[in-house]
Amino acid sequence: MADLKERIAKRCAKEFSDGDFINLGIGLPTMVADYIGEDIMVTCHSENGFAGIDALADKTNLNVDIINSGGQYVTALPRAKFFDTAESFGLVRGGHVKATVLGAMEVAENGDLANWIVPGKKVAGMGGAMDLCAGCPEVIIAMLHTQKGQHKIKPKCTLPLTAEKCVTKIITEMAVMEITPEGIKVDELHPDYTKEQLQEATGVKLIWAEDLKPYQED
Amino acid sequence: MADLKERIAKRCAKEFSDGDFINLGIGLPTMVADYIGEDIMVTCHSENGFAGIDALADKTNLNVDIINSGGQYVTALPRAKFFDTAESFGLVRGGHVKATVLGAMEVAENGDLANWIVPGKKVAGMGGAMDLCAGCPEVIIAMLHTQKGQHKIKPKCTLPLTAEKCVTKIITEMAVMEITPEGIKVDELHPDYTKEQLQEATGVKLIWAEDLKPYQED
Amino acid sequence: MINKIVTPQEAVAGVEDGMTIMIGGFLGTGSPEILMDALVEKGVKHLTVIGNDGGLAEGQPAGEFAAKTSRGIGKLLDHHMVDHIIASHIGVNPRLNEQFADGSLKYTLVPQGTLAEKVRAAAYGLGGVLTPVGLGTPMETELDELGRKKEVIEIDGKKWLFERPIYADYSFIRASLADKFGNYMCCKATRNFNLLMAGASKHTVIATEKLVEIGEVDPDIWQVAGVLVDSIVEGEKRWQI
Amino acid sequence: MINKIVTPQEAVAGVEDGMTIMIGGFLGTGSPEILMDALVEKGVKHLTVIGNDGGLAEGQPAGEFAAKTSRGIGKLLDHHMVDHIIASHIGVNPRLNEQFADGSLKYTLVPQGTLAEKVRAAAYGLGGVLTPVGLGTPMETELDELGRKKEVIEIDGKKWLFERPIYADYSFIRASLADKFGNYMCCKATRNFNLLMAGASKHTVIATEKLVEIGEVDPDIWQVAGVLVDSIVEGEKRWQI
Repeated sequence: MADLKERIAKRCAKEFSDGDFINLGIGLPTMVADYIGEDIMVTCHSENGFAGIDALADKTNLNVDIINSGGQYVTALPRAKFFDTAESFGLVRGGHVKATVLGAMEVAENGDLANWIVPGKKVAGMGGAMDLCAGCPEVIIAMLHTQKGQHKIKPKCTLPLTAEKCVTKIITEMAVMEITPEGIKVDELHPDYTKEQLQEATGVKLIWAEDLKPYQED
Repeated sequence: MADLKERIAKRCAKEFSDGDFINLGIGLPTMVADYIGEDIMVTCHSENGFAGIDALADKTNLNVDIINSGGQYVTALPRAKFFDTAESFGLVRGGHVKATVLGAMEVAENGDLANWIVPGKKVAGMGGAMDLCAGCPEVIIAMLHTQKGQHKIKPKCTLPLTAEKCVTKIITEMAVMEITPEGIKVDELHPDYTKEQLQEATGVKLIWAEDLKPYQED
Repeated sequence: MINKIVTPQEAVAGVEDGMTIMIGGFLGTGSPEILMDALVEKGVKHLTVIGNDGGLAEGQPAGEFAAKTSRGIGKLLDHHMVDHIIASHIGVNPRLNEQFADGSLKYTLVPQGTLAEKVRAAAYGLGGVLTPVGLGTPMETELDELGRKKEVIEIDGKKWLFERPIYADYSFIRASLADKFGNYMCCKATRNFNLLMAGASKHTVIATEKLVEIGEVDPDIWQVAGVLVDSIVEGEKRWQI
Repeated sequence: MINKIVTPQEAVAGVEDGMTIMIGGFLGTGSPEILMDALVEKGVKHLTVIGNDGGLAEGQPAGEFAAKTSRGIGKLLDHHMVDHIIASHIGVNPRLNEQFADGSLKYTLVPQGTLAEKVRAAAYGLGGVLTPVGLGTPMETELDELGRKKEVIEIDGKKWLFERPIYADYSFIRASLADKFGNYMCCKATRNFNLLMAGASKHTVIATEKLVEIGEVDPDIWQVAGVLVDSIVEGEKRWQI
C-alpha cells in the first residue's frame, strides 16, 4: 500500500514544470513534494499563510510563527512570501495557483468532486478545499483507485460536492486519466494491470487514448 | 475674501475631536488643518497613499516617494501608515474616515452634492470624491455661501451628482447648517448677517434651530 | 491626547453575553492569547465566534510540539462560552464535535477564502462577495450565518455565489509589533485573519508582542493602519513549546 | 531554473498595437519610468491604458519641484500612443484634454476606490464589486469601459452599484525593492495601484529600483508575491528633481 501511494506521489510530481506554483493537500498529496525534480523550481502554497513551504521543522529550525495548514510547524523557503487569508485565497481564486493535488472520496465522470463531508459522520469543514477546487486551473486527484473494492470514480457523486466540474486529472496506482467533455480518458495504464481490470475498478465507461502509454515510473 | 475663507476653515476645524481620522479636500478644505487645536490628535487621510499627512515638503525634508493627492510633495507624520489604493478607499468606504471636508458647486436640500463636473467644460474626473462622499459618515461642505451672487444651496442640484444624500453639514462665511430629514437647519449665524440676509442668500427655505447660536469664532 | 493602551481586562470589559466576536489565528497560531485569557476570566457566555477554526485543545497538535494548554478559540470552547461558531474548519479541536453532539454549540461553515472576503467586505464597506467558490455544493443552498438565503447571480452568462459581509461587536487580533497609535504588523504565518478583522467590528482590539513608540520604526513595516484600532494591549507572548 | 530578469526592451516586446495595459502610479509617483521609456521606444499605438490618472507633463506640478520631463502615462500621451484611458482623474495632465478635444483619445471615468477594487477583483478571481459609490450619479447610468451597462443590485433593502472586474494584457508596475523571484515592496506613497495590478493581466512586469538575491532580506518586508510576477526589470531610478 505504501509502495502504491509512493508510486502515485511520484507520478504526480511529473505533472509540474519549472516556475509552477501549486498546492498540495494533506496526506498522500503532501508526499508529492519529495519527488519533484531538483532541476526545477516549484513553489508550494500553504493556504494558511505563505507561498514557499518547505519541510517540517525540527527543534533546530522551529519558528512558532510558521505552521502549515494542518497546524504542523514547518519551514519556509528563502523565496517565501507570507500573506493574510484574503491574499492567500485571492491567489487561489484568481487562478494563480496552477494546480492543486488532492485526495477524493468520489469523482464523477464530468469532473465533479466530493471530498469534504460524509453526511452523518463527524463534521470537519471544507477549510480551503472548495476555494482550491473552484479556483485552481488544474485539480489533480491523487488517490488509490478504489476504496475497499468500491468504485470511487462514478457516473455521479452521491456525497455533497466540494466543487462541480473541477477535476482535470486523476492519478491512481493503476492509471493516469483526464476528464474530457466526452468522459474519462485513460492516457497511461500501469503495466501491472490490464485494460479490463482498470475498467472493472472504475464506475464509468472509460475512453482509451489513441496513443495509450505505459504509466510513467521514473 | 481670504479672511472669509479663513473664517470658514477655522470654523470647520472646530468640528473635530481627539482621535478623529478625516479627509480634507483641495483648496479651502486643506486650510482647515492649520486651525486644528494642538491639544487634540487628528489624523488626515491622503487618499493617494497614506494616513497622517503633514505639511508641504521643502528642499530639506523632501522625499520623492511622498506626495499628496494633488501631486505636491508633502511630509508624513511619525504615526503615518502608507497604503495602496484599495486599502485607502476601503478605509473610506468602510466609514473609518469619519469626515471629509469638501467644496461644492451645488448642495441640495436633501444633502445631494454636485462638485465634480460641469457639462461642456473641461473634464477633470471625480478622483476619490465620489468614494469620499458616499463613504464618510460626515460630509462637511466648506464654501462661500454664494457664487457671484448665485445660490449654491438649492432645492435640487442641476449639475451631475457626486453622491446622493451625502452632505451632513454646510459651513459658509455666513452660517453653520446641518442637513436634516426636514430640510436645512441653521445652527449658527454669523453676527455680520441677519436671518433675512442668510435666507436671501440661500435657495431653499431654512429651518432655524430653536437654540440658534452665534457663529463660533475662536 | 487619545490613549489606546489598556489592560486585557479593560479591553474585554465591554464584551457581553450573546455578543458576536471575531478572532484572528489559524489553529491557534496568531491568536491573541491574553485576550482569550481575559475573556475566560470575565466568564462571558453565549458568544457567537467568527474565526478560521476552533483553535487547539491541550495536547494538540500530536507530537513533540504539542501545546501544554488550549490555544486561541480553544480556550473559549473549554469553558463552554460559545453558542455558535462561524468557521471554515471545525475538525481539529475535539471540543467542537463534542459540543455539537451535546447540542450546546452550533456551527456555520464558510469556505476559507470566502470567509476572508466576507470579513474584508465588512471592514471596507462593500455590499458583499461574488465568488465562484461553493457553486453546486451545499454552500449554495445552505442558509448563511444569520439564516439568510444566498443568491446565485448570473453576470454575462457566468454564475457567481453572492455572500454577505460579516460583522461583529469585537475584533480580537494578535500583532507581532505595534506602535502606540495602533499601527501594527504580524510576522510570518501569523497574518492570516489578523490583517483583515481590523475595522470589521464596532471595536477593534489588538494584543501585541512588542510595542514601540510612534515613529520608532520605518512606517513601511506596518500592515494595518492604527486608525482602525481602538484598544492596544501589551504583553502578548511568543508561543512557548 | 526559471529566470525572470529581462531588459526593458524584452519586457515590452510582447506589447502590440491595440492592447490594454495597466500602469501603476499616481500623478507619476510610483510609475515604472523605464518601462514607459521602453514602450515609447518601441512605438506601439492605439493602446487602452488603465491607471489612476494621465501622469504628468513636463513642467508639472507647478513650482520649484516641477518635473523636467513627462512622467508615467504622460510619456505615452506625449507620443499619442493611447486611444482610450480608463482612470479616476484626468484633469491634471493637459495632454489629456487636448487629445479629447482633437478626438484622438477617449476616456472612461471610474471612481478611484472602485477602480482599485475592479483591478483587485480581476487579480483575485471575484465576479465584481458591489459598492455604494456612484449611486445616483452618472456612474450609475454611464456604460463601463467596455460599453456594458452597470446594474444596480438591491440586497436586504439597500442598493449597490455592481462594477465588473477589469483585466489587461500587461500590468506595468514600479517596485522600490524586489528579489530575483519577483517578491516586491513599494516604499511610502508609491504603493497606490502597484500592489493591486500584479496578476490582473496576462503578463505582470515589474521595474524595480533595487534588486536583491532571494533570501537576502526578511520576507516580512514583501508586499506582493513573486509568484504573480512574470518579468523583472532592474534599473528603475529614484525620481530626480
